[in-house]
Amino acid sequence: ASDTGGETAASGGDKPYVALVSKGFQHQFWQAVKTGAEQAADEYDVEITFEGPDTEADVEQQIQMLQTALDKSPAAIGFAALDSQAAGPLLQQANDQGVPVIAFDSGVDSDIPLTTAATDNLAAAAAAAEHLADAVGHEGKVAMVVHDQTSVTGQQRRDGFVDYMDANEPGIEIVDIQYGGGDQAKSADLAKAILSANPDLKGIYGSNEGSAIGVVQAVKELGIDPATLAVVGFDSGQAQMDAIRDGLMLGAITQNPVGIGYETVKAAVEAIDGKELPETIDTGFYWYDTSNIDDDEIQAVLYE
Amino acid sequence: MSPTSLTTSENGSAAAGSALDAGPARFARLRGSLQQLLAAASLIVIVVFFSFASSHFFTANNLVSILTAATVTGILALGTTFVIITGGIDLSIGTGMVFCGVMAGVFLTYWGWPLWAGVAATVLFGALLGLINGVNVSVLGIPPFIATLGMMLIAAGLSLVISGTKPIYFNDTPEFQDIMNLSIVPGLRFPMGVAIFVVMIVAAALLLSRTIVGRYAFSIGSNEAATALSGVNVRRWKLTIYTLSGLFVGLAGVLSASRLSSAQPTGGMGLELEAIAAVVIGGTSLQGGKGSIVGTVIGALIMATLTNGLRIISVPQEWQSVAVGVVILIAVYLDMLRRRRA
Amino acid sequence: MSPTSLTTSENGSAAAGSALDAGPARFARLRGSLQQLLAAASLIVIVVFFSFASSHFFTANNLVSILTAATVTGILALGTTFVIITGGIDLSIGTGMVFCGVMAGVFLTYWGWPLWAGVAATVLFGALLGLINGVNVSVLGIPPFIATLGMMLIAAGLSLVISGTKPIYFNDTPEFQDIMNLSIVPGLRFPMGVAIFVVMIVAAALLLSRTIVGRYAFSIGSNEAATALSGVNVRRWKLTIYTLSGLFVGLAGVLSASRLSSAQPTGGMGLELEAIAAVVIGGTSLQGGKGSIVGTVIGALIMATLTNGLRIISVPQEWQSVAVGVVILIAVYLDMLRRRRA
Amino acid sequence: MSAVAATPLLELDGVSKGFPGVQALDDVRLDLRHGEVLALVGENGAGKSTLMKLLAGIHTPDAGTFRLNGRELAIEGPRHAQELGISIIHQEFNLMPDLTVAQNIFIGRERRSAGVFLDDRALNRRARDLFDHLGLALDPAEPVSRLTVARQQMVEIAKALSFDAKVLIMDEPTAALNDAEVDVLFELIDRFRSPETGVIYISHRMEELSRISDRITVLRDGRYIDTLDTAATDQREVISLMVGRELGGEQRPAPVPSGAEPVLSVRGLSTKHLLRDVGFDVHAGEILGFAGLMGAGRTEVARAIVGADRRESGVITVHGREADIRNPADAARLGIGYLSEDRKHLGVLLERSVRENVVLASLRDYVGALGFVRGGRIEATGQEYVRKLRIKTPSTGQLVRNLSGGNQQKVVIAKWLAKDCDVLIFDEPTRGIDVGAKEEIYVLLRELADQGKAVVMISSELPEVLRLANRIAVMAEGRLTAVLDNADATQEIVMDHATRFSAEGTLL
Ligand SMILES: Nc1ncnc2c1ncn2[C@@H]1O[C@H](COP(=O)(O)OP(=O)(O)OP(=O)(O)O)[C@@H](O)[C@H]1O
Ligand SMILES: Nc1ncnc2c1ncn2[C@@H]1O[C@H](COP(=O)(O)OP(=O)(O)OP(=O)(O)O)[C@@H](O)[C@H]1O
Ligand SMILES: [Mg+2]
Ligand SMILES: [Mg+2]
Repeated sequence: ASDTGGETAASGGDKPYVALVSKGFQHQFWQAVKTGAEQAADEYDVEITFEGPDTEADVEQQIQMLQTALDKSPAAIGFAALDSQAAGPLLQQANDQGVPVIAFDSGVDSDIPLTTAATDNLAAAAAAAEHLADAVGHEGKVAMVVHDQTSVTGQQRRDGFVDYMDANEPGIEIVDIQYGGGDQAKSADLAKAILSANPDLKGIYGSNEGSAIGVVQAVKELGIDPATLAVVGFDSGQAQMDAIRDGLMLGAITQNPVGIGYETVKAAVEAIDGKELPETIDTGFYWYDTSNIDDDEIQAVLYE
Repeated sequence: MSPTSLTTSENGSAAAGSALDAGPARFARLRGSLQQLLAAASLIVIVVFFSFASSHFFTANNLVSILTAATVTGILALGTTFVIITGGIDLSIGTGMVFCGVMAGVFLTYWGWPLWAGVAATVLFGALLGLINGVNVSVLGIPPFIATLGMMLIAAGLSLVISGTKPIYFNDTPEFQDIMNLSIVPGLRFPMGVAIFVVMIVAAALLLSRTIVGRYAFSIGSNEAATALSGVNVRRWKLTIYTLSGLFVGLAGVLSASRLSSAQPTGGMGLELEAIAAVVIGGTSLQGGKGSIVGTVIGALIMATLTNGLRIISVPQEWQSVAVGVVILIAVYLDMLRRRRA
Repeated sequence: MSPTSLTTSENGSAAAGSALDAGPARFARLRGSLQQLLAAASLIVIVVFFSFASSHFFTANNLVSILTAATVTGILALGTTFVIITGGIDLSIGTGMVFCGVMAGVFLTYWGWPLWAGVAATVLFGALLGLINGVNVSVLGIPPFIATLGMMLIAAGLSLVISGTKPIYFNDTPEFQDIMNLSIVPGLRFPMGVAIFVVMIVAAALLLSRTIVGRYAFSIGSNEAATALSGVNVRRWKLTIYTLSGLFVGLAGVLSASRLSSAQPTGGMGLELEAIAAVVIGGTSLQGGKGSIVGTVIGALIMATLTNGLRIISVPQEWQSVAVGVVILIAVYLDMLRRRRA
Repeated sequence: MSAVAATPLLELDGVSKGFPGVQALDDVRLDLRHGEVLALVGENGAGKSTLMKLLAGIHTPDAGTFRLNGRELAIEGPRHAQELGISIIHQEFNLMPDLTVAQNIFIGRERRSAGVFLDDRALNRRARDLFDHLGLALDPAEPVSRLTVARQQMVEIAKALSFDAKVLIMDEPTAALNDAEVDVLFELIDRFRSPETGVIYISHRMEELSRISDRITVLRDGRYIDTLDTAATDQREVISLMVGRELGGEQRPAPVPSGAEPVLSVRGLSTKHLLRDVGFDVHAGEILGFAGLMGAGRTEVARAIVGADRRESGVITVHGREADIRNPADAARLGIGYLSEDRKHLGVLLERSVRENVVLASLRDYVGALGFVRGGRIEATGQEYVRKLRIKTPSTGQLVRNLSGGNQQKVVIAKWLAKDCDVLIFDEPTRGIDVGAKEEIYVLLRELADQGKAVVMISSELPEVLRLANRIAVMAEGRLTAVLDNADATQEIVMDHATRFSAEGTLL
């Protein structure tokens, strides 16, 4: 009872149907990816759905979503794997059904996806480290509030930062790495503990929106003079942009989530049409601070 | 196996009045079956609804997908049904399952044990976690909520510690993933895991309604002090029941790791609520003393079907949880009305 | 306000034997205070331990940080103490709080209401959620676990729907963030939110021990049928108590949104377990009929202090949850021993 | 008639047991001879149940020796007591409501077919054999939660007799039974009695003692007072030993001159399961007694009136105005209070204090300015009733769980005395209450009536109804068969009306 040859549309219409299964749904970042995907869907006249698990720890839920997506016989699938190997059997099933798979956000460790639209997180985190090192004068203690210790992005944004410091900044000591699950209140509470335990801390890095805003919140609540503590963030959101404008935050790395979503759907359409695709599509990242936050190029990749 | 034989005979309304002669007895049994059917009414309505809403829903493949999705939570729910019938609760089943998955990785990949030994050890490891819960609850007298909450946190932490916060892959025992995924019906993707789930349902139903463990679970949940006064070693049976729940946790750990071909050291939190919800939707009382395995299975299927169906008909994700919430309320409310009238 | 007056005077063991003359009465009161102190023993041990382990722990700033971290969960726990004393449970407090935060954003930012009106409406909105829970539980008779689980899912979904899955910022009412954050003690960053928490503790303690709502909460939890036959309108009082819990949820929603200067439409799941854990660690029984506000506050402080202290001494994160789990088990076990001996 | 052997069957000596604030037993002795029924009497809280709980292995004594057939032993727990041949019917039921009758009786003694599985059919068969043997009409497959209090008592009795016991202890087995059922029980006891066995029988019904017991042991305030030969003793002597003083004689009330409008009037009351067209009036100043066999529907009438159960039809009029009563709260608002026969499940809050239980129904009267409850006045009321009803408790803060059965019953009565009701419906109000206190409660009920309240009293003790009620309503099979003036009523006449419909009672 397997219906191979997935050129069928989902809900009666004649548009091709592309199912996107992402790593998350609720967070702003994923909503921005979704926006980009919808833009491309309009432009290329395809129908899409966009789903992701409640937390980035929930591999099983994501597998479930991928399974359901496959049961709907899509024309193509966009997939941001929480764990490539866990998704192996289903990717194989997609392959058997002839459904092209486009990876996005982070690579899928498999040769089934035709291409990957993603940010180079290691390089992005290294850029954050470089700016932080410059700001603290290349010496002193810094700490990190990371959103997740098990996901690939969490690890890459941690390791990219740590590796850069190890390799290039002998004067800088990373005194603590804590994980707040990307939850603002939790990240704020743990940043406060770090700051209490290390009164001479000179810099702190938050690895995603929730972590970064949590750090800013901690600085506010403890009344620390922003001039003595450099905060570097990741991603965007209004709170982070305000913090940069108010001088509470030095600056942040932003990816191009809208671009990721857009490129994924675009690649899916090209795959459906049988076009040749490049091995990776680098969607890029940017450093932004007070000097360039209002530039058109930056504004285009930020979300509120 | 007829539907009634899966329910517990403790279900008063179905069995009452049937004692004296054969005629009413047969009638009562018939009424009992009807009751069970009605208990499943919400599930049937949901299935019918989605079948009309999307042509992708009522297909063999998708129905198997629903069963597959229900397997892990369902097995957790089976074990925890026993605990809840005693009047207890087990919050550690979610992260405990994750912990068991990690231990499967340790046994099979780190230590290179043969497949059967690793699987058996994992299931026993689950039982060990259950035993510790049992000791905390019945020997030390810690309230079940706290005892198992503590275990929930400890299991979550140790999973990360032992795995080094990285997934463990079963590279040395690729057959491991067959436990859940192997297709056992030619031509249909009917995975072995679902078959295991079915076997466990039957086993749990027999245990609950036909063995002493089940009898004492009801008795303890009904009136613990009186049970003890009747000379039943309540402490020992509670230990047994938490350990039994742990066995199911261990098995769920094997199946979920097998499904993902990897031991994921994170997650599992929230799964306990899902499993307990399945149990309670199925009519088992958190006060203890009342419950059935069929109920739990229906509860687990309602949850899995709802989730699947809403995705199949592409309800926007933010509306999905609203819909699940509303349907659960309605289903349980209708079930209550049915019971009250019965 | 003396510590005893925060507890319920019905607390048999504390008050026993004090009835007849002044001498023993004073002695009993002394014993009562001592009891309370012992209840806090685990908390004190934890504080002393961390004070020795790190010089950064016992500082005014860090203690305020602990209180700040305890505020939102603590307020949720206060409200839910009433519900748990009736023998119920409220799983919707976490996502309900998030929903209330979003509604604060709707009132203040989308609809441009003045600050006071928006805040009042948010708190009332929380009460409305509680009222709906109350109707489901006491009028429709849905078991509390299911009724509030349904609300948990509905609130989580509607927060996303209403906010369009985007945070809402309080750009028109920048004073909104003062509700939680404004420093009210010169020289020390003692935020207003913590002061509000303290006020709510006192209010909840008075409500529980000195008003008819509290009395009936205990009676209902102790024996609902007997209470109803005594002519108490159990249905109405359960409605009241769920609504009351909702008020606390609304207030927590205001404070958490105020703290973050934004309404975050996500999260909240898991918070209910944290709050319920605080209540149960504080000695309130999930069976109903027993509990105290001091206990809940101690429970919330134990949780917040542990989390903070473990971070201060830089315990690796994966070990933190193990440590929290173990300490909770020990603390509750010791508390049980103390009670049994008393 | 009692076969006196050289060594007693059971011998207790120097037994003491204390609880926080209470010395429940102080140097108590007792001996049970082979083949005899030894009655154990004493006021509420005298320590009877505590002594029996020591024998059943539920509590451990602080001091004292136990000898069974001359051999000294220590009882380690309930199971051990059973193995020693000591079987007990507890004063407070110890049944599992969610299990069936048969499952309750054989809990812990299940047999397994093929080694693993339970065989409920065989279990039911065993239970039916037992019931046939004992002459009880119980359905083995019925869940205990659906049994009335009296039938639950039957289950307890059957369970105790199902053990191969040497010593059978019965702690107020007749408290929930009416006369016909008591006869059955006594027959069972007679059949149990043999040269190898003995029975300890606890009761507050003095008239039973001469019928069933050989000797009577009296306890007072936890101390041993005396042991008397039943044949050589009269009731008054026993009572004065128990109470430590003489009680006033009995009188029977005259009908209250009615003519005034009834306070409560019930017409055409029917329920789905049982009641058919029940109607009666109660006037101010009157006590209306309700008599009938087990299951006649007296409790159901009361529950239907106060809205605890659904009515199929019926009009209830209070003070001449038709009342819409949907739940007990409505009834309470109209001034109707109902004291349930099921003390443990529907009466007391076991885990709350005495004073809290006493003011539960009237709590609104204790709300002061600002909405705060006035703890001082609650304490005062608590103390008032502890004094008035002589509730034995170290303080009003004591948890009700820790009171003796009779004292718990007094707390429930106090709850309704503390609330100012126009109509009071008391269902088995003196269940488990000692003779002295009973007399005091009768006086209180009479006082209430004299204050102009209308009192309905349901009782399975016919003498009590005759002693107290101005008029007596008799029920059978859900119907009201007679309303008699006290002067016209005798035991025989009442029983005649009570068995109007049934060919044979419900029991035999
Ligand atoms: N667990 C307990 N804790 C504290 N006090 C207790 C406990 N059990 C019994 N008591 C007290 O011991 C005394 C004797 O109680 P017991 O139940 O033996 O009386 P009883 O003679 O059976 O009375 P009744 O006729 O009312 O049943 C009472 O004052 C009672 O309050
Ligand atoms: N909801 C019900 N379903 C089935 N049977 C019921 C129900 N309610 C009452 N009965 C039966 O109706 C009869 C009424 O009992 P009720 O308690 O009113 O009698 P009573 O005269 O007070 O006698 P007693 O209290 O001595 O048993 C009982 O046999 C009971 O089992
Ligand atoms: Mg007694
Ligand atoms: Mg009755």
